[in-house]
Amino acid sequence: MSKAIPWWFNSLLLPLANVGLAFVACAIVLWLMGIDVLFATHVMIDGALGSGEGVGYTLYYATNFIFAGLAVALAWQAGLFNIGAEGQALIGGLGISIVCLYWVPLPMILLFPLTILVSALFGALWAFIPGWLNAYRGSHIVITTIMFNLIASSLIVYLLVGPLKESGQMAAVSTTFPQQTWLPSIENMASYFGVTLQSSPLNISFIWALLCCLGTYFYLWHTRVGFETRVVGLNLQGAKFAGIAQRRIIIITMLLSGALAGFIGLNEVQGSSHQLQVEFVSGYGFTGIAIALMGRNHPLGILIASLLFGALYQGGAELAFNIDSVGNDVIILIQALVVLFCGALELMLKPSLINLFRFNSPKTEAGNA
Amino acid sequence: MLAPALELRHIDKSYHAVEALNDASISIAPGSIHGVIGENGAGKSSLMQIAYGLIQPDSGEIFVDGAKVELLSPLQAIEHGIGMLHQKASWLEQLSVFDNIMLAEPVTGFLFQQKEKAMAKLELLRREFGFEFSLSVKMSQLDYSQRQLVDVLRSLYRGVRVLILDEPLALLAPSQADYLNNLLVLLKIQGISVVVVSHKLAVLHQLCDVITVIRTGRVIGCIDPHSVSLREMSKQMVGREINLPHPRVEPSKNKGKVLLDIKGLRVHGAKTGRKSTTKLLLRDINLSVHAGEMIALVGLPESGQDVLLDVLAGMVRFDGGAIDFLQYAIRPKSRYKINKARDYGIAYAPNPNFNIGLVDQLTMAESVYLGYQKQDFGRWGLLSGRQRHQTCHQLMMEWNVVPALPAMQTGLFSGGNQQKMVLAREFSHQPSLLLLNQPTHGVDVGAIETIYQRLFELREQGSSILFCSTDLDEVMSLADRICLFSHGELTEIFNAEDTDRTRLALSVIKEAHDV
Amino acid sequence: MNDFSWLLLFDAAIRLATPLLFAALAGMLSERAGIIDIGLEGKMLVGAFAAAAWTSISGSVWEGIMVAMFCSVAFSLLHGFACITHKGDQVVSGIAVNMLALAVTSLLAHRLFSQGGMTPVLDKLERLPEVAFPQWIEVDDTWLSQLYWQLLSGHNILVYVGLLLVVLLSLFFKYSPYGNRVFAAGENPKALQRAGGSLATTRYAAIICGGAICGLSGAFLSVGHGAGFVENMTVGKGFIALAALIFAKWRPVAILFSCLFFGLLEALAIRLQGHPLFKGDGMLPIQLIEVLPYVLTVIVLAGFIGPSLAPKALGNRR
Amino acid sequence: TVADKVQSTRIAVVYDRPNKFDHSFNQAVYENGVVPLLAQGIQVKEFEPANPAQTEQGILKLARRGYQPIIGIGYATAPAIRKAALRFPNTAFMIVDSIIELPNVQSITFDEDHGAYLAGALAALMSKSGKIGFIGGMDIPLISKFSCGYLLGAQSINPKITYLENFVGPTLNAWNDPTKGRELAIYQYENGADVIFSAAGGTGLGVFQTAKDHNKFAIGVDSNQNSLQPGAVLTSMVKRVGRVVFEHVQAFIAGEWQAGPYRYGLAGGWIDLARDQHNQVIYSDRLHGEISNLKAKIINNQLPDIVRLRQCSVEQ
Ligand SMILES: Nc1ncnc2c1ncn2[C@@H]1O[C@H](COP(=O)(O)OP(=O)(O)OP(=O)(O)O)[C@@H](O)[C@H]1O
Ligand SMILES: Nc1ncnc2c1ncn2[C@@H]1O[C@H](COP(=O)(O)OP(=O)(O)OP(=O)(O)O)[C@@H](O)[C@H]1O
Ligand SMILES: [Mg+2]
Ligand SMILES: [Mg+2]
Repeated sequence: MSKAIPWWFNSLLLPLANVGLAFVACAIVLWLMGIDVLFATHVMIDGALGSGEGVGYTLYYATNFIFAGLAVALAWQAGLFNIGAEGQALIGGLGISIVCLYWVPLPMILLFPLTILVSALFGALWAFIPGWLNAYRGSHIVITTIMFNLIASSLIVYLLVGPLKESGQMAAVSTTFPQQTWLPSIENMASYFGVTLQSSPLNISFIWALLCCLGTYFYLWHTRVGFETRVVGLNLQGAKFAGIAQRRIIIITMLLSGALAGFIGLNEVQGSSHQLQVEFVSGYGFTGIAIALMGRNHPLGILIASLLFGALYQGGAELAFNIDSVGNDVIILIQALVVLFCGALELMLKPSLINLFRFNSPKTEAGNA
Repeated sequence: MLAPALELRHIDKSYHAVEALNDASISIAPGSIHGVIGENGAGKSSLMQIAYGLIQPDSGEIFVDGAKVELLSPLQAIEHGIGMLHQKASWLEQLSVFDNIMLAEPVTGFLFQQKEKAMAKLELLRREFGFEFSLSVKMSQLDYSQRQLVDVLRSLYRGVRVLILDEPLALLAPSQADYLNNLLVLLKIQGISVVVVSHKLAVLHQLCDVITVIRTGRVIGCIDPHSVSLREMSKQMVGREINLPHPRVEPSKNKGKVLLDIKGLRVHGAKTGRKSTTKLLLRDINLSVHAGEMIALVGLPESGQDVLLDVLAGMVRFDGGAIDFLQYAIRPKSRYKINKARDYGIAYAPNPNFNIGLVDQLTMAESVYLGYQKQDFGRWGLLSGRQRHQTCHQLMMEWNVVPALPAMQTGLFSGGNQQKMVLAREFSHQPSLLLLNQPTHGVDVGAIETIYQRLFELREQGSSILFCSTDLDEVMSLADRICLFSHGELTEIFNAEDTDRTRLALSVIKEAHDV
Repeated sequence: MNDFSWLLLFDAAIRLATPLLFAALAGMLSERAGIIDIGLEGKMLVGAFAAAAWTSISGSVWEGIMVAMFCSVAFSLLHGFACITHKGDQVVSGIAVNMLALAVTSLLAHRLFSQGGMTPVLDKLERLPEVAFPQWIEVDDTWLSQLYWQLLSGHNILVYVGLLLVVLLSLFFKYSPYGNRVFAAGENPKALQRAGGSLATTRYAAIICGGAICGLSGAFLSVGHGAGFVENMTVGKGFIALAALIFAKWRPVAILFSCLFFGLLEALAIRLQGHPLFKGDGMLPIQLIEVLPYVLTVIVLAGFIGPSLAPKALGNRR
Repeated sequence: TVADKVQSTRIAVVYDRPNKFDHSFNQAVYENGVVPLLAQGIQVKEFEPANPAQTEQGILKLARRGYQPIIGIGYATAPAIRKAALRFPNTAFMIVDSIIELPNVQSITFDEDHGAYLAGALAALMSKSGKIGFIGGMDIPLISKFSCGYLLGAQSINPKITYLENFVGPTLNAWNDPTKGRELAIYQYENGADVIFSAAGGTGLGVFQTAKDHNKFAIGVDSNQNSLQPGAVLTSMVKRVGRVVFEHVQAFIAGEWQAGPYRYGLAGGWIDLARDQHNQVIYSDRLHGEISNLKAKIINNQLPDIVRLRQCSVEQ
């Protein structure tokens, strides 16, 4: 007789098999383009994980993905499809820039909490309006958040060619922040303890991202509001029966989601570029959607997906850097294949793997629509 | 001998943790009425869904008219002349009856031509079987039992030869019983075999030619109802003696003070479209309920009894009158919502058909907090996972919910077990007033016995209970007083001792035709 | 602003609305059947590339159109394969489609034409023709004539195809049994299956048609209104189309109007940029006009549209 | 020897977004800078970053690997170049279109406004309606510099000229949106403009196409875009970035490399209006003569409104 499916099947074997499949697909694509697959693989893996710098960049990218993924996932848990992480992050970054440009004389130990707070507030503000409109006017969150992305972008351009402009610059960027407002990089923090690390933009906001993962998990699965959030997302009828104030939950959730998105600014603006640029979010908000869903809207899953994507970004950058025939389109192609095989087609291998291991499986249920 | 119209042999089916069917076989003789009984979670629905191609068995064989077939989808089952009426069925409310019936009909020839032909054929069938709805009316305008009949009509249109009725509860309601009887006879005349899955053992005992008993996924035998008594039948099913009909719960001896006082209660219907004339859902209801009293609300479907429960539970707003409960004065303007109701000590178990008392995708351990999250999550709104798990497990043991796995998704429990969990939750908060809508829908006879016992205990502690039920046996076994509803009015209040089942049934039906 | 003309404004609105219209109609077919279509953007891009590439290779724009529809359908099928056959997450699959489309089009554009991600510029004969109406009304200065010649006549052929599609699709959902089936697949798949219908077949059929229509949307950009493909030339139009679709509550005729609304806002914003109020120092910043369409959309949505009810089973994996 | 020097020179070019084949700025660097250098036998490492973080990472890595000089094309690379230059004070850097005041950085800027001035004058000379248009990508300082010069140039010919100005949008997509470019152009042509200057990268394709369809004129930017719609592209205001890069690398090889600001303008033809077989007919000898006169005036500081023109770049 066949055996029941063990726990590691769904949570280890299947994801690994999917990653494997994605890499096979990537290898085929690279091979078709006449690129030395073995060398490319080596460059990618070594680039992402082989050096302190590589790891630093991987984690640095992962930080953005964690914030964006958590923001999307939290809203998703309440049944809200927040496409607006992009705009919320921009506005969060704006808040940080204002603090850093006009509020310098604070020690880092106070400044960091302040910028956390301000980026959260600004991001939350940008999510609040769509949230409120959804709760009280029934406006669809997808439309409003798309629109608010575009509005945020315009607002930032306006400020950067106007009030926040650095003189003598041809680009729309703000003045560079004073050095004492820069977030401590992991490199500097380590050297404080006598450890030398290779340089990378990885900074303390990565630790904050990990804390946010933990906090989100705790919030969703161990607090009352989190419980209510999930019920609202799952079943409105059930929420009504449970006496949950649905509008309140929608607004709270959007505020928190916006705050999480706003934290991207910590890593990008205060941690890395030290100035406000128009496009510093460059798609993290959208990739966050894929991250959130690939991570099954669970903080742990999001963490793993973020690390995978961070590695992919960094490895991809190395690939494009080192192999001339690999351009950015190839890198996007590789990312797309990973999203496809690890996300969209995550269940494709399941039946055959179950057969392979002779596990007892429920046959496909044609009827359970 | 004729080959059986439908035969399932040696069916195995297991879900990840649960073995739903184990070597189950059933054989439906042509032109017979075949009953299927079993406890909640025994696997009846699973077996029927396999016969309809909705789910695939892990192993086993299916024969139609003696020929082996494979049923990979309902379409294939339909092509083999199998039809099914699902208990928790749902329809496309926005479409007409006709469109619902023709939903998956293959298109042949020109649209209008086909439509005309189909209309004619359906009209003929409708007359023949005496269905009283129009084909062009919207599905949302029909009541639940009529909607079920739409499914029957579709099966007839498609030339059904084996019709499976999985707990056609609404059809089995006393007011509809004659109707079902006639329907079955008509079907039988046409040579159509019928399979009825139900917990209404008495009805099955009366109607069926043969009854199959399933216990924990195994078929343990076939009963000839003509030679086996109802009591014996229930014993076979549950494995222990059950008195059927359930004996009357002792009436309360000492009526307490008035707990709930309803005066001149009025509820307008929701405004439909632009028409400003709104139907009154409830008009001028006056009722006082004493502590320790159990009151039944009966009437034809949609006569207002459910609305009263919803109003008391804070799910529906009322527009006039007054409700006084304990020391609380509830008025149309007071923002009375369901959390208020729970704070006051009112608990509510909604109609299991509507599937709102639980959230399918939560684990059972979480569903158990639905509605009580304010009370149960501590001061900071925190609650540990382990604590939740334990509470839930304890309730599962107390109420004999199978499988007793708190971490299993709520939606995966069988319908009856879900209902038990809802009741377990509401009971566990020791309400002063308990509101129940169809409390034993889909619950097996063994469990009903337990539920009645619990209700009795709760009442003894001085709580009052208000319940709606279409099962008059249940009403007779439980109620101290019976309120008869008709077209939104409370027309009569009986004392249970002063009436009997037949008189009650007559009144219910009479009211309907009076107006 | 002295030369402001309502006719020209609406003319522009129609041009700007057409790609949105095709994409939104495509999205409607898919979402009515219960499949979330975030991938509109990507399929548009594929359509745009395929149309321009094939046209510039073969010289026949009609072939180009067919190829655009074909390629866009291929991406639809990928989406379907992931989320119908393998019950994957529809949003993730849509994102994968978008990324894949972006990468593949730019990769192929670079390799095939070596013009830095562009296809060669197409000349007038290699583009879809504009349709001039018959001479029923004389060309003169009366408003009727202006209306006829300016607003109604002389648009790209795809504009009329789009209008035709709106009519066809609303008839389809009103009267055809297939329309009911698609509706059921998005509203209550369980009921559809229990009635003997095949959810997978219905959904595949819907997204295939959607894919073809979405291909036209892209083709309009590259060989209809435009004259060639440029990397990522859809620049988010797929998402605006999605917004228009939701705005219209998934109904064909309403989609026509919501797309015209978006087109009109954009056309208006273009014209307002020249307004004296927004010129020179100390005047209102240009960014204020740029956000105008978006702000107005939100206001209209919140003020007049009311809650939008999505197909109930939208996004259900099973 | 020089040959050895050439052999041992490894330079790096970091492109701006969108990519090096943008028919515009980046492509000019590639075609007229990188390709000749490669032909010379010099090793050129090209890098096309996909986001700001990558730019920084890549430039640092290039510096670490000993590439010299490292040339950042476009203002977007400036922050990263600055960082790298601070960290690698012994490596030579070059930045185009931005100014970085560090001892190891050459900052190369152009008098785009002067070129735009000529373009404006030409547009005004061509225009029969007395209306000309300008389509800019994003409303950023660099583009304002273009529009400022363009308007002044036009006014120098026809003081009453009507000027239509539109911007594509607030995101990076603005450089890549031919559909919107086309729509903006249609608007301007319908409103009577007959020459449009497009300073919006890839968006310009839509403008040129519309010019062709409407039998009007458009002016290209950065690269020579005359061939994109021959007969409709009146001229292109070319910025010989590629040549500048080439020359500076030659200087580096010769050991004459000097940090500091470098400014290129009309003198020497670093900024110019392109004239070739595609536009010889429309950009006639007569017009060419007038424009050459004007050019000479600017170079010799004889322009009446030179003060105002200077402000175009100061103001920003
Ligand atoms: N998809 C599923 N996944 C896991 N377990 C399931 C699933 N479907 C059914 N079960 C389990 O299989 C068992 C049989 O269920 P089934 O619905 O057939 O019972 P039933 O006899 O119809 O019960 P009831 O009288 O309550 O309707 C139950 O224990 C149920 O929890
Ligand atoms: N989508 C699903 N996934 C897993 N299990 C399901 C699903 N739908 C139903 N089930 C399980 O399959 C069984 C049959 O469900 P169905 O909705 O057909 O109810 P039913 O059998 O008609 O009603 P009842 O269970 O009350 O008799 C139930 O036990 C339910 O728990
Ligand atoms: Mg059942
Ligand atoms: Mg069941």
